[in-house]
Amino acid sequence: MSKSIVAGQEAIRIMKPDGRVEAAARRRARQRREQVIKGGLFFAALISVAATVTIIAVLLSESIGFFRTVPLTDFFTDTLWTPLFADPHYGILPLLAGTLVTSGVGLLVAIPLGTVAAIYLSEFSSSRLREVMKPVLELLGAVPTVVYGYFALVVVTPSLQLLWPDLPGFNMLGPGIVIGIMIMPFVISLSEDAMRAVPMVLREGSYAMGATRLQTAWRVVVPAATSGIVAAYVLGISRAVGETMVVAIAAGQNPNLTWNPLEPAATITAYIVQVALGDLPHGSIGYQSIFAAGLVLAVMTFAFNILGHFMRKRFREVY
Amino acid sequence: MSAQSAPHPHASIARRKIAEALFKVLGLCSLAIAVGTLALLFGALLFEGITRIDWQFLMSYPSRHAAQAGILSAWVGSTLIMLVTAVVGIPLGVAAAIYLEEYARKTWMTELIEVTVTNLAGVPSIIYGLLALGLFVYIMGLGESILVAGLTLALLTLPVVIVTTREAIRAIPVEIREAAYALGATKWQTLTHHVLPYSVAGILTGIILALSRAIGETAPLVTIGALTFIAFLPPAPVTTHPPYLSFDWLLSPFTVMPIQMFGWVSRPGEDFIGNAAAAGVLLVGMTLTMNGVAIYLRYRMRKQVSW
Amino acid sequence: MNQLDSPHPQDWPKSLKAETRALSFSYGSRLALKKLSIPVSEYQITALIGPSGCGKSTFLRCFNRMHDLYDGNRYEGEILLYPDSRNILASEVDPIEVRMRVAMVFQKPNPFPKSIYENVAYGLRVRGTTERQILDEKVQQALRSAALWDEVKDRLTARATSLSGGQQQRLCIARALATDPEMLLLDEPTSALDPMATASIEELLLDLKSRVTILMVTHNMQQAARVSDWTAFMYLGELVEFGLTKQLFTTPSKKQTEDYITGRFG
Amino acid sequence: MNQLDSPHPQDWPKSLKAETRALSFSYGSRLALKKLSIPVSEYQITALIGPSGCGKSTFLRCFNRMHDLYDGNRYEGEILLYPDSRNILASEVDPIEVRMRVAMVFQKPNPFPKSIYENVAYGLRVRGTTERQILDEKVQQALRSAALWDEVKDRLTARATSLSGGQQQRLCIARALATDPEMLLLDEPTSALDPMATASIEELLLDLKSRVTILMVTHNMQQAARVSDWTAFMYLGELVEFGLTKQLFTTPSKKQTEDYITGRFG
Amino acid sequence: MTLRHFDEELSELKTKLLRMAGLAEDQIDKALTALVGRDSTLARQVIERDHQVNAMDVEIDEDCIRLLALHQPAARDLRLVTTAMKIATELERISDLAENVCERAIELNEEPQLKPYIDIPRMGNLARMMVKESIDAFVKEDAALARKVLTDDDSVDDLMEQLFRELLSFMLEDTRTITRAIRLSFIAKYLERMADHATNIAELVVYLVEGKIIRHTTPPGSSEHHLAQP
Amino acid sequence: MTLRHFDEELSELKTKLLRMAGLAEDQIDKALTALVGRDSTLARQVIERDHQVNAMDVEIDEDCIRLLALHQPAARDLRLVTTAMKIATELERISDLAENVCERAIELNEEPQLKPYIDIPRMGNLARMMVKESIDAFVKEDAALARKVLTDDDSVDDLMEQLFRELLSFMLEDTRTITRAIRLSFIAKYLERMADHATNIAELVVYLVEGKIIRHTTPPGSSEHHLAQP
Ligand SMILES: Nc1ncnc2c1ncn2[C@@H]1O[C@H](COP(=O)(O)OP(=O)(O)OP(=O)(O)O)[C@@H](O)[C@H]1O
Ligand SMILES: Nc1ncnc2c1ncn2[C@@H]1O[C@H](COP(=O)(O)OP(=O)(O)OP(=O)(O)O)[C@@H](O)[C@H]1O
Ligand SMILES: [Mg+2]
Ligand SMILES: [Mg+2]
Ligand SMILES: O=P([O-])([O-])[O-]
Repeated sequence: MSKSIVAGQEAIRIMKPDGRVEAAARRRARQRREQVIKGGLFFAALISVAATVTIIAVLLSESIGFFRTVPLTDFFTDTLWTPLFADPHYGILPLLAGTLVTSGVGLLVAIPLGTVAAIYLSEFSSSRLREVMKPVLELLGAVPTVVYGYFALVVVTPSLQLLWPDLPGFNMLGPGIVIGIMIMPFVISLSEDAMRAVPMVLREGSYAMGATRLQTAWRVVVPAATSGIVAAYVLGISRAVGETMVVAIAAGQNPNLTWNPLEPAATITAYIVQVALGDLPHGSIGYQSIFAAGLVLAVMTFAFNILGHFMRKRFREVY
Repeated sequence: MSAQSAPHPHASIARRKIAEALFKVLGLCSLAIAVGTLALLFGALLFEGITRIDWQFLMSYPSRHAAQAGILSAWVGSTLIMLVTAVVGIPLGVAAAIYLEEYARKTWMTELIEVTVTNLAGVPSIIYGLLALGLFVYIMGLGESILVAGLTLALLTLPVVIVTTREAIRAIPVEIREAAYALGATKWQTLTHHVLPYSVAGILTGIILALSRAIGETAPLVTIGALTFIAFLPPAPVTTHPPYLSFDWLLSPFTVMPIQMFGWVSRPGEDFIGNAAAAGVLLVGMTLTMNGVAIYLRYRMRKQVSW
Repeated sequence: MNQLDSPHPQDWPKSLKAETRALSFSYGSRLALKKLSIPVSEYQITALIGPSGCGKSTFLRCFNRMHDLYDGNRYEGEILLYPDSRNILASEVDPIEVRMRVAMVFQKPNPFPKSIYENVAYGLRVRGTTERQILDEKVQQALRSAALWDEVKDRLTARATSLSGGQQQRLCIARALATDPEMLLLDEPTSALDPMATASIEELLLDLKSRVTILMVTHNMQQAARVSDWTAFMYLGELVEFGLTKQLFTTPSKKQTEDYITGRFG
Repeated sequence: MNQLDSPHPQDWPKSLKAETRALSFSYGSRLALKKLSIPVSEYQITALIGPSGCGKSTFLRCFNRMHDLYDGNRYEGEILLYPDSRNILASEVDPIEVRMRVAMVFQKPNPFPKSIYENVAYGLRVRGTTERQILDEKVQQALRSAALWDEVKDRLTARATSLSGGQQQRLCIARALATDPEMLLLDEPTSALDPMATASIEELLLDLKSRVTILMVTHNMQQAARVSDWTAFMYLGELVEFGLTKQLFTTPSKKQTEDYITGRFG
Repeated sequence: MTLRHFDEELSELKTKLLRMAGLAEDQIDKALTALVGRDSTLARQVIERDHQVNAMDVEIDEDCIRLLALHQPAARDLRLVTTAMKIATELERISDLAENVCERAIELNEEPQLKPYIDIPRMGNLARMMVKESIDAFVKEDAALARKVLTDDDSVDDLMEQLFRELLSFMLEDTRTITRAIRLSFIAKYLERMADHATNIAELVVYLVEGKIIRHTTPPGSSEHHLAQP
Repeated sequence: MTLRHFDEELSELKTKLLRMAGLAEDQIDKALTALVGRDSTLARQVIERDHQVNAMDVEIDEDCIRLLALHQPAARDLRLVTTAMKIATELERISDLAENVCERAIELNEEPQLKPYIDIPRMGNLARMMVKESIDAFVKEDAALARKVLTDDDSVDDLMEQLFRELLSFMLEDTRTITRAIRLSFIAKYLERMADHATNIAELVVYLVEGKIIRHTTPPGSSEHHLAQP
């Protein structure tokens, strides 16, 4: 121990042999306090597990009643979804088709455009343009979905009608495209993150070999960022599948088993909104049907989310 | 240079450059589509809605007559719900993030929490609506109230707060933590003296982004049974009698701006499109302002911090 | 005391500040240190050298129980801290207590993004000191010890991150010194610095050793040669040779050591 | 040729591979290199030393116009590449063409996250070579030159990132060699490596110089001393002294150089 | 891994020393031949050749400094380089002494031979052997061989004393022999010094191998007790 | 920034060399006094004290090796250390020679004095001066002073030749003086060697300061042409 004992040093020397008893008491108090804090924080962290469990529980418990009435085979094979009609049919296929078609259109827009834009931003654009574009894209992603619904209905579909004059006012193409544009910032942002995470030294390594920017982007950056980019796609799909307001507003609300995006159809989400807007009594089959539809939706998105989670994790571990 | 592998370096360079130029055009087009959409969307909203925005529009209840309809109850509802969301969601989210980053040991429990958080971040908002409908409205019997809406949105924003807070905390290098521990600091001291202060800007950014997402949410609130037509305000939170505070407003029915807009959009006929657009302008204005603040904060933070 | 079979058995430190006895350490199931018995001579500089991954940092971080911060780590054996001969690895010893006696400086300068003053004062604040006068005095004293006072005395409230790399590292040393630690651990303290900053840190360490016992890890053999009094050469988690630096670098007793310091390893 | 006022004027390289003439360089408005005239001797190793920030890397990166990748950088003066005496900084010269002649190895090993084979073949593929046989041959030849063939020949399809740090750096050297560059630039090629890997890279460079002209930056004076034939000492973007390494390290002609190499700088 | 290039430089250094030692031995050999054979031409050649040894001394010295400056050797490598530097100095001195022998030989050749040279060539050959063995010990890094050289030194000292006594008796008998006898005694002294330098080399080899400085611990070969009271 | 601690070690090394040189000078001085004053006790003291110089040689050698191993000096620092190592060897040799002078002095003291010593102390003092000046030049890193020492060496050589001639005449006159004259000529030779070693030191200083090896470029002081034909 240093030789010079200056006044005031005692305050900081809880280790001195004579201070050891007191230190022990203080230590116990400190350790207790730390434990309490830890417990509180753990409780907060558990909320997310609780929420997930509750979602599953609520969806399951409410749909159990539904599946008592509706056999699973009907649910998955019947081609009509008319739970509120006098002659109810409970085939999820039309809703599923609507969901898949709108998301499919969305992905056809978002993935190519998003990927190209992400590569451009990450590898080609000047840093100035990138600095401007990133927040703009973020704003694009922040616009409330109901506004996009309005946009699909009021702007996109009328514009499309200029191309296909007999396109109905409600159709899946318009909302699909809008969904695509909506999730594009998301795809761009995640893929661009993945590409940015590829270290600069790799790029310089490629340039130093005489490669052009495109060769560098295509042969080095994109392969290195693959799992991150694919994770972006997967999470994008999950978004598209769960998108509600755009389709509820602009795709029409008639369950319609069709793969033609030019026709109107309802998606799972749109159906839930439609029913919720009405006034169905708690416990009725109609009420239960939205939980059954929700269960299908939840299963699909859970799967995509978890897949995306692990892919992202993998790419993060590489760098 | 070896002649055998690249006989005509100049030709090869020229060919590669053409491919590159084509790709650049493609990239710029993609970006133009994104930006163009945003511009078009603003344009359309403004074109339709700007004439409807005035004091009267802000201070009126909904009405069957498009020209008299306003969004008073909607923005009041939105504000109160945001209050509940913030009060409930932020502390929980930040606390959960702190736990995950600072305390959690690598156990299956932690892994489970991690997976559920990222999953919740991607769960469609309408599923939250179903959750709230089943749990809050029916099982807990809280009705279609501001409280339920607030709680629902709090749950919905929880993953966003957690993820962004974690990212902000994670940006603090482990060296800083070890430095504090090495000086004899406890975990809580390390947290309150260093980790949280240094990451506060990032956390704040996350919170603002979460609230801006919440303010635009429609589907879950529709699902729990929000009405589009509310021609009254919830009871005031401040009263003239002791104890001067009232929480009755928590259980009051409500509407919010996006629902109001949805209501107007879905009405057949052209009359209400203007109202919808006007509500849209306000809504977009609000979310964009919040996002702008968040973007600015993040920009400031990036400039400042150099580990 | 466990005397290694050194050719110079008389060259074992006379006065010890600390000593490990059959210290083993595992990261989970990975045994990183194998029964190391190494003395740390009081008021001298002991350097740990050895190839990358041989466990130098691991060994160093046992001395302030840094490993306790992470899961699944396990110590075996003892680290005795003198004069009280306390085994700081004993389960009843609180790691925080150990860290208050044994300070550490890291590979990369890691000042807190606070003012210079607050950085140095931090250790004292953590210990509950609040009186401004004591703080002022201690901060100044520590900055002087770290040969930094003259450079920063006019801007104590400036951000510590505004200092140059070498200054930051000296600030970290000042921060560690402010609480009068009994021992200073340094883990490759200059590996992030340029040669000039490195030289100034080395000078500082040589000045400091009259006041505090120093145990340092270095990747750079020349550094160990230049500054340390004692050197321990480790390989694969084991101690190959321990001895006076000047002997180890001129006449090592083990072939392995010879090969390592002449660059013919492996 | 601009002869510095060296005490050994006869010691100017006889046969040049390249030469800078009054080379200046600015990052935006920041002048980083000031009228440097430095020769690069053919089939020898020229080392650049100097304190951090003196512009070593900046200088090196002019030789393959790496600076063109970023905005706002400006070259002045000339870099002549022999035997054709082409000024590679001329505006009509395409940087890609320069990079095809002058290869570079970086501070941190940066293999592409591809197979070992594909890493080495990359430069050839970029140039449009697709015939498997040529690729195979070139890859093997480059790996042999980089003294890596024996270690990796049984796992050419393994990921390059699965190699150790030293192996990765040798892979990067192999990658650079595969296209038969006329000159090899190395920017602190061993600063991320441990002493053993460093030694093997240094040996490799000494072997390579019979085949390719090498220009390297090193932070580590001892490394410059060990491996280079010529050394240029830079300070604040200017050339202080250029000469035979053995002379510069035993009898430098400038006080500044002397101070720097004996660690008394500043 | 080995430091191949550095090792090559070290072995080159050894080779140079070996060459230098060979040269020095040859100088001794030739000097003795010139002396015994009364061959002034050869003697002048030896004197002429001394500059070669000098040049090698400088060269080895510069090599060592360069190795120290550029490779910063430690432990055994360091001992090797510093030892080499010192051995070169010793060899240079040995060659100088051979030169001195030749100078005296030339002077002697201008007068009739004093006596048949018996002990002098024996001393000379012993000294040459010692040089050879000490350098062998160096190249093989063989401490045992080096230690043997140390004992040989005593024989040289004995021979010298015997010679001194003999020369003294010549001088006392016939004053005309004095100049020649003195020259011969100087030659004896030179040879004894050569042996001493060889001893120094041997001591350096022991240091190189074992890291122990043993010089001055053995009774110094240069502490001369010759010319014991007649 | 300076490398304070390393510089301190270097200056400590210089101080040690200075102390060693002082000791060596003192040995020369005392040896001369013992010789001139016919003081065998003092002579024995000098012989006794040689081990101190030896010890310092070993110590300085070890210090230099340690500095080379631990600090890996370059450029001037390196020259300083290697030069110091060599100078220590030279000083040790000088002290050995002083010891040899004393041995002869003791032997001489057992007989009557041959002649008053005039040239011998002059040579001795000159040699001592050269040692002193060369070491001064080293400490001050003064090449000019060192070069002056190189010229002094010639005077010593001249003195020696003069002395040899004188001694030869003594011997030719009276055979009873032969033993003593030979002893004295050896002493002269020892002193001449001391001067040579001082010259070596001076040459090392020039190398230290200018980085140029100048030895063997000046006419070698050891190439003796004394005993010119009588
Ligand atoms: N957190 C950890 N978990 C598991 N193993 C670890 C951990 N940290 C280090 N190791 C392993 O323990 C061994 C010793 O590591 P350590 O960091 O002590 O080496 P080191 O000698 O300090 O090396 P370096 O010179 O590279 O710093 C290594 O094999 C390393 O891979
Ligand atoms: N991209 C850049 N923009 C602006 N200035 C830069 C940039 N890169 C380097 N500099 C500046 O140019 C100068 C020279 O930098 P350079 O990286 O060439 O130094 P260096 O000698 O390689 O140093 P080090 O040894 O630290 O690598 C420095 O002052 C640095 O701050
Ligand atoms: Mg650099
Ligand atoms: Mg002696
Ligand atoms: O060089 P010396 O023979 O006098 O030691």
